[in-house]
Amino acid sequence: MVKRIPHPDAHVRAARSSKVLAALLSGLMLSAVPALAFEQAPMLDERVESGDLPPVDERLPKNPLVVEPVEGIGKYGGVWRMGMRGGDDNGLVAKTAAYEGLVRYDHKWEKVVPNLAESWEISDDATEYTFKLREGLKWSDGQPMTSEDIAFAVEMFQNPEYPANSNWIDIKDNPVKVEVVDDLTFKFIFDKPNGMLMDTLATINGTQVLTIPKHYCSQFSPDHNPDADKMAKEEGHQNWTFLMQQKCAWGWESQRWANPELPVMYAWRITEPLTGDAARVVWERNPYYFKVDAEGNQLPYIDGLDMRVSRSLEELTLLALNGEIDFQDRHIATNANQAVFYDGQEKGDYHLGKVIQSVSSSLVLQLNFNHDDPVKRALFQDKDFRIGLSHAIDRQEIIDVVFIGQGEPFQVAPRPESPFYDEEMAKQYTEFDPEKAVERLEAAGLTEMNGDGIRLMSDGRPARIVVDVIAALRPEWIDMLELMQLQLAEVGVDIEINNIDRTLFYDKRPSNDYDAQVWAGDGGLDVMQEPRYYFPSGEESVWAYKWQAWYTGANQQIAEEPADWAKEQMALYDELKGEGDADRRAELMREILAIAKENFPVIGVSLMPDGYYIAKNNLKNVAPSMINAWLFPEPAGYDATQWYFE
Amino acid sequence: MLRFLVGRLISIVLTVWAISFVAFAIIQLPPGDYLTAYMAELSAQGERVSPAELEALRRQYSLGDPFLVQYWKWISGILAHGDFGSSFEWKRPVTELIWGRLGNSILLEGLAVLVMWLVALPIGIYAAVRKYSLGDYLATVFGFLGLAVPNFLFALVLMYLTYVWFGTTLGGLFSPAFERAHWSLPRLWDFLTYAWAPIIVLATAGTAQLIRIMRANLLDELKKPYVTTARSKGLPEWKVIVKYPVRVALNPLVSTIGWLLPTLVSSSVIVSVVMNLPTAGPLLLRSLTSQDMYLAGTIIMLLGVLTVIGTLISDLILAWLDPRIRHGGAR
Amino acid sequence: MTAEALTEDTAPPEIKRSQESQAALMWRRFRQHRLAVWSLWIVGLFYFIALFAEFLAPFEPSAYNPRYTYAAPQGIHFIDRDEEGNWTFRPFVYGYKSEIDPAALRRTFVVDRDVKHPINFFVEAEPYRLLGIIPMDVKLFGTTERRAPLYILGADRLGRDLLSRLIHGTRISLSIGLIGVVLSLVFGVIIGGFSGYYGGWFDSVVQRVIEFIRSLPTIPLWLGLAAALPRDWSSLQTYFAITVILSLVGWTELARVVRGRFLALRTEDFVTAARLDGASDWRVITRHMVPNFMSHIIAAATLAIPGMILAETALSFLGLGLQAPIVSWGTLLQEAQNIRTLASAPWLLLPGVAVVVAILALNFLGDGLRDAADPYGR
Amino acid sequence: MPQTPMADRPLLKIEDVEIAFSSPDEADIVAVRQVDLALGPGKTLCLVGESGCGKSVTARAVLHLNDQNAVISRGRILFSPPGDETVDIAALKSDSLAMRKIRGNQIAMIFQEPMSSLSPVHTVGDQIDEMITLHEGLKPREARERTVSLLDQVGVPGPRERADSYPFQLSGGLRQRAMIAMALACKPALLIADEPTTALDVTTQAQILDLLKELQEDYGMAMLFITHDLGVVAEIADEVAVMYLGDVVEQGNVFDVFRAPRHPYTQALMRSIPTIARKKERQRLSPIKGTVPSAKDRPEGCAFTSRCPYAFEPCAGTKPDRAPLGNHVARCHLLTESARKNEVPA
Repeated sequence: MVKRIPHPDAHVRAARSSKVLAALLSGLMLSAVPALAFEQAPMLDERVESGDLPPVDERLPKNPLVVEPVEGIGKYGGVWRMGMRGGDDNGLVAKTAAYEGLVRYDHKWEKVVPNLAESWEISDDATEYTFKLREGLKWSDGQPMTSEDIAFAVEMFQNPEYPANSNWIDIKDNPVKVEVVDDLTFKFIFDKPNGMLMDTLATINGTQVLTIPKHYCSQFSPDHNPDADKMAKEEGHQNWTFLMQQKCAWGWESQRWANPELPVMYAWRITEPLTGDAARVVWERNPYYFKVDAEGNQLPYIDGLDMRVSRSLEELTLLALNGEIDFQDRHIATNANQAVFYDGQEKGDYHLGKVIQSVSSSLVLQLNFNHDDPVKRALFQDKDFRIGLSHAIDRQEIIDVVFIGQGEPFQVAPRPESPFYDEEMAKQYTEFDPEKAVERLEAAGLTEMNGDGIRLMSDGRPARIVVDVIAALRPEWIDMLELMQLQLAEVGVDIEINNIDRTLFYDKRPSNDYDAQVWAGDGGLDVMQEPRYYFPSGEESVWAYKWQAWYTGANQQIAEEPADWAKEQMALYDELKGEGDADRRAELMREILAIAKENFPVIGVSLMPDGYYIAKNNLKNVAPSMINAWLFPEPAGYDATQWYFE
Repeated sequence: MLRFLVGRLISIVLTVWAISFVAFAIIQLPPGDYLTAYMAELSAQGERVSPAELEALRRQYSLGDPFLVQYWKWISGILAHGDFGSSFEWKRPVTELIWGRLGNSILLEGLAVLVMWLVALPIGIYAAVRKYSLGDYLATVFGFLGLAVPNFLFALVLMYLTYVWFGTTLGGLFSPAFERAHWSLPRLWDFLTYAWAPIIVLATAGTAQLIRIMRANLLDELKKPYVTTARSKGLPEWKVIVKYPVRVALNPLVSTIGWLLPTLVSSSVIVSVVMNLPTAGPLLLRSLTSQDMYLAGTIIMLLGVLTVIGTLISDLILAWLDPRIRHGGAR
Repeated sequence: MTAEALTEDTAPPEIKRSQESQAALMWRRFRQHRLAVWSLWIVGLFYFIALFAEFLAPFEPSAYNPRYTYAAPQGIHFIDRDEEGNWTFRPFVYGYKSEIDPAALRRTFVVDRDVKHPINFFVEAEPYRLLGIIPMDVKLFGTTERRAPLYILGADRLGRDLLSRLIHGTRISLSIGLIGVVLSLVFGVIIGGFSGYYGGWFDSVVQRVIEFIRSLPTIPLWLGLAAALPRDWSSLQTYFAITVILSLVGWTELARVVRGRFLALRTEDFVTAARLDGASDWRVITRHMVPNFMSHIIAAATLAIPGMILAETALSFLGLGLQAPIVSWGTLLQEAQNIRTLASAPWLLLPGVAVVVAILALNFLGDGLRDAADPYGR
Repeated sequence: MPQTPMADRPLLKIEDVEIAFSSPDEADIVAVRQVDLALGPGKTLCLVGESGCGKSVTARAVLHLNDQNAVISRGRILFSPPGDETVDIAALKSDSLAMRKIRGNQIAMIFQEPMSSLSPVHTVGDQIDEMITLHEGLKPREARERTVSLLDQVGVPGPRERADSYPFQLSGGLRQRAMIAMALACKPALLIADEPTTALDVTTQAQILDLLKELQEDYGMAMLFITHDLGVVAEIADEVAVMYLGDVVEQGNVFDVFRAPRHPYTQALMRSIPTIARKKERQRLSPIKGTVPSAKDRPEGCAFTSRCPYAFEPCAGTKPDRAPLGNHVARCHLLTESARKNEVPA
């Protein structure tokens, strides 16, 4: 899969190797004078004196990453309290504490900037990437972090026996090869051009290569430790893969968070792990963390994290209202709660901040283009039908009712903040116009009506669409659908809301027994990484599940040859993935979007309104506005390490 | 008495076996398996798992096996070496995960039962002795309110009100300091400062049932001649009632303890979810939704076993209380 | 050679009383339980509402109005001043003044005492079918003005009238209880009856089964079964499936009651007599035994209904069972299950009150019936 | 008012007592009306009549043991224990201290159903001990000693072991003996026996009766004996009172009453005692026609009117006064009439 470039020209800089990079770095690290005297958190002093910790200068790399604080230099101390949901909530940890890759994004989610790697070089054909690590990086247990760790991680991911996988390390058609030059230098080499690697590495997925420290994890691999299998059996596992998973697994973060021994590069390391019966997950500062502030104080400022594990959203909401949560948006910052949190600000001594959603439309109606029922298939693939539906939806009313006036009518298209924003694409067919709707529906052959005022399909059956939705995921969806149900009934289309649970929602795809499914408009900002609605790019392109199978080749037995326009898009996207030059990639993406706009495959409703986070008033250096996307972790992407308590 | 015990034991073994089977079957009912559930969750968060990885995992966990094979693996593991299998989600032996929480459940529900009895008995007695009096009505209404208010609603309202009035958030069973500590007096105290709320919620639900049974039984007994005899001895009225009819009316009540358990467990699942209590409940709920079959299966089975044991205990208490049973007399 | 001996047809008073008809006797006992009598009325009222929901509810449960999301209850006023300023009976509600608070993301409503919307009875309405059969176009009450707000009990997050939803929810929830109990009765009476009548191995097997079912914690049972329902089922199908699931657990209790009565009656002379007359088992059961404890069954059934209703709410809370757009007390409560509601729209908890009242009433009714069922016993 | 020729100071004197049962949804039922009885120390008075005639109610009233809805609406129940001043029990509250001091202590009672009258979940011993500890404040151990000797006295074999057994482990006879032992525990001045032998088989009946008589001698206590069995009456009574539907129709010295019953009802009863005679001489026992009406539709006048062969106009309307007849009295218009025109129905 390929990543987006948020801002073309920004990307050029990122891409144009070390020359530019130097400038860029200097820009970023004004105050990174080598002579800088490093300071550490008071809580470490004792351990240093007692000698069980080396002094701070030895713990930090030669050239530590200097973080420019958002507001000002902070002070040490305090515990950051938040709430998580339990085993299925490993994502929260990833977004909060685990965003430490070779490179990272800047706060605007535009530039790719150095992180563990202090510099890199890209061959012009985009097949060879050379990275230089900071000198003297150390894992949280004090062991040096070197190129070997990267190589080992890749080796593990590519090991067929070990069921961990990555969307860039071990993809079939263009896997990565690692060449270790020396402890600090290594190369990623690809057979085909991989123009988007830097972006991939800057996303949360890029951190994968730093999750399996060789010195600790190699003991569980039979290739490095002949007794690995025996060890696993003693622990009561079938074979080494289980033990490896339990100790080091990627993808199964719940496992990594469950193993406090696993060395990390994060700002905090786990002391109370996330186990099945955990009531809280506790972290404390990593004394070897490699970042400092402008005055050379080792980060993070905050001593530790305390994550309350709670299945009860009500409890978390109350905790937040009661000022017992220092920063949080995930889970609790819902549309419905906003009024409550707004009122509670004084009592809870917190304030609300802005969270920009990366999704475009708050709801995407995906009709199944590959329906087994030929009549419905024909109908759903009929553009007129979709346009008819779109005109029949009174979007403003939905916005007023469900979002209390927040947002605007919007199709599934890049958000206004995105360089790819195209007003025409975003607004086409969004005006509420029953006449036009009826026109289009009749153009689509729905001329007859039955007694209940439902239009009849070509074979005389009433046009009835069962829409699958997971209300548990976003309560608004049910509300919106209930309104759409009434609105569409007006023009003689009968939709039934089928509120189902996640598992089934996904099971229905391969078995292809669904009329339509509903999801949010991912890819509003991460247009290139997440083109699922623009063309059948992957599993999540539910509107053309068989076409995407044909494209990805993941599930050949259900694959089906796509329409020509879709095939054209696919070709363009393949070219895009290989393209090293950012501008060219942007162009290609625009072509893909143009075709999507022309064919109007899925129906959107309204622009997803901004969300909000809540932060205690004494928590400083918190960016006033953040972007929320999976690929660009929030709040970690905003350097939570330099937050501090006043 | 011995025959009685042996018979009971046999039926217990059978019941437990049946429970284990059904427990396992229940988890298999929903479509898909753990991995589909897992994938669904990840993609809901915007993460990805490739079909390839899923296949690998499915092989790793031998989820492909037919139901009976899986069941056999599980049950034989249990019988052979007390191995309840390991949780998919946590990659840990099931037993590691549940003991603590099961303990909390038992403690919590035990206390709830205690409270129930303390509340229900006096009310029940009063309601029976003063049948159809205003007091009877008030007592019963009060008792039944608890039954009538849906648990989750009660719990939530309680949480909210304590937040509004006392500025504290209920939830959990321990303060951070004692979260992982071993049991000790201070920890018990800490526990009680948190547990009172869920106990109230749980207890109110069952009290009405007890009141009803107690009232009915006592009404029966009050008509018996031996009460008149006692009265004719010159005992004060309260003593007549407490020493004789109440004492006899208790017996059938005792036999309800066993049946109380499953209802309690069920309601505690809901309460625990709302108030985030570290009991078996949420773990069970979670494992059921994530189709973590060995974990869920084990919890359901153990809860079943608990119930069966509960019934056995109440039978034993009954035998101890009621000479007619103890001495195998006419029942 | 006793005093009785010489008056062969002497009948002691007790026996004399029992010569009153069973029904009259029950009614007499029942009336003593005042709470039960009251409950009878309340339950009756509830089922009446459930029956004529469409007529009583001013709106469709799905009818929404974007301008009145989370509108507070208007209350209803009966006495009004007419032009001449003298008091007249003319029910009306006040209008709202509402403004949006963009920061807090909410509408705030103030009752606007200058605007009065009169409430008329038997107003014209969209044609509908009462009980799905009788075509009608009149509702009990409503406002004649177009789009005039009428939220006597307030509105929910989509500006839907809570009162109307509550009324329609009553139908679903109460009927779930009823149907569920009827189903349990069928299982319970048949199984319990036979095991009580024949006893022996059949009885002991049934006993084990019941013991076993009751030793299962119900929640996981429900979870499993509910999760196993084919999800593409229509809401109606799910609705019935849920009732079946609930009764799967519910029948055991009834079976126990029935069995108990059968055991008691089996040895009664009149049963033996009937048997000796060569009446078939079926006849003995249906003609001689069942009538004899109908009252008990009714009582037990009544007591089982509340359990069903609560179970439905619990299931809905867990996100299983009934789900929107079906309107039941359970789903209404589920929607109210959050801090936001408690904090700023407490009226949405009214379905909870409905549940409480219904459960109480049904319980007391059941108690009264049971007390009345066997006048000499408990 | 006629004085029974017993000791000048009767132990128990029931004067014109009326007992009514109130029920929530009917008019009160007067179960017992105008009962006058007197019982001297050490004597035995038998209340005889068909079930439902109010004899038990009357007896229980003496200890306030009737249900709460029964009220003594008229009259006095004077109890004069030896060496103690007279109390009007009717005036006492059921649960009052005074009443409780009398119960079991001065007036004890034994019941018809020895099984259900003993608590099934307490040992016989415990139930007797309680009596003793309650009234005489003995220590449990001493109390148990007394209990054992009592059980021994009432002829329970192996009393010490039996004291530890539960009622259901004893035979009917033994249970009744236990009951008696309990009743005697505090040497009561008066023992009320409510059909104590009815539930027992004939041989046991005899034993129990003998035992009671014996004990009465030893303890010198009076006995109020309720039964419907004329044989029993003949065997133990000094005095007899015949009740019919809440009225005492005839009462007095047992010999007089049995020899010359004057009230038609009593006569009917007597006729029902079969006399041993040769077959041809036997006469058929003639039952009383009709059935006992319920207390509800009892005539204002003589309760027996509806079934009386000699009934005439005053019977239904007015209540007959007591007609003194030598050593006993009866309530019958015939007799009061006969007082004037002296011809009495044989």
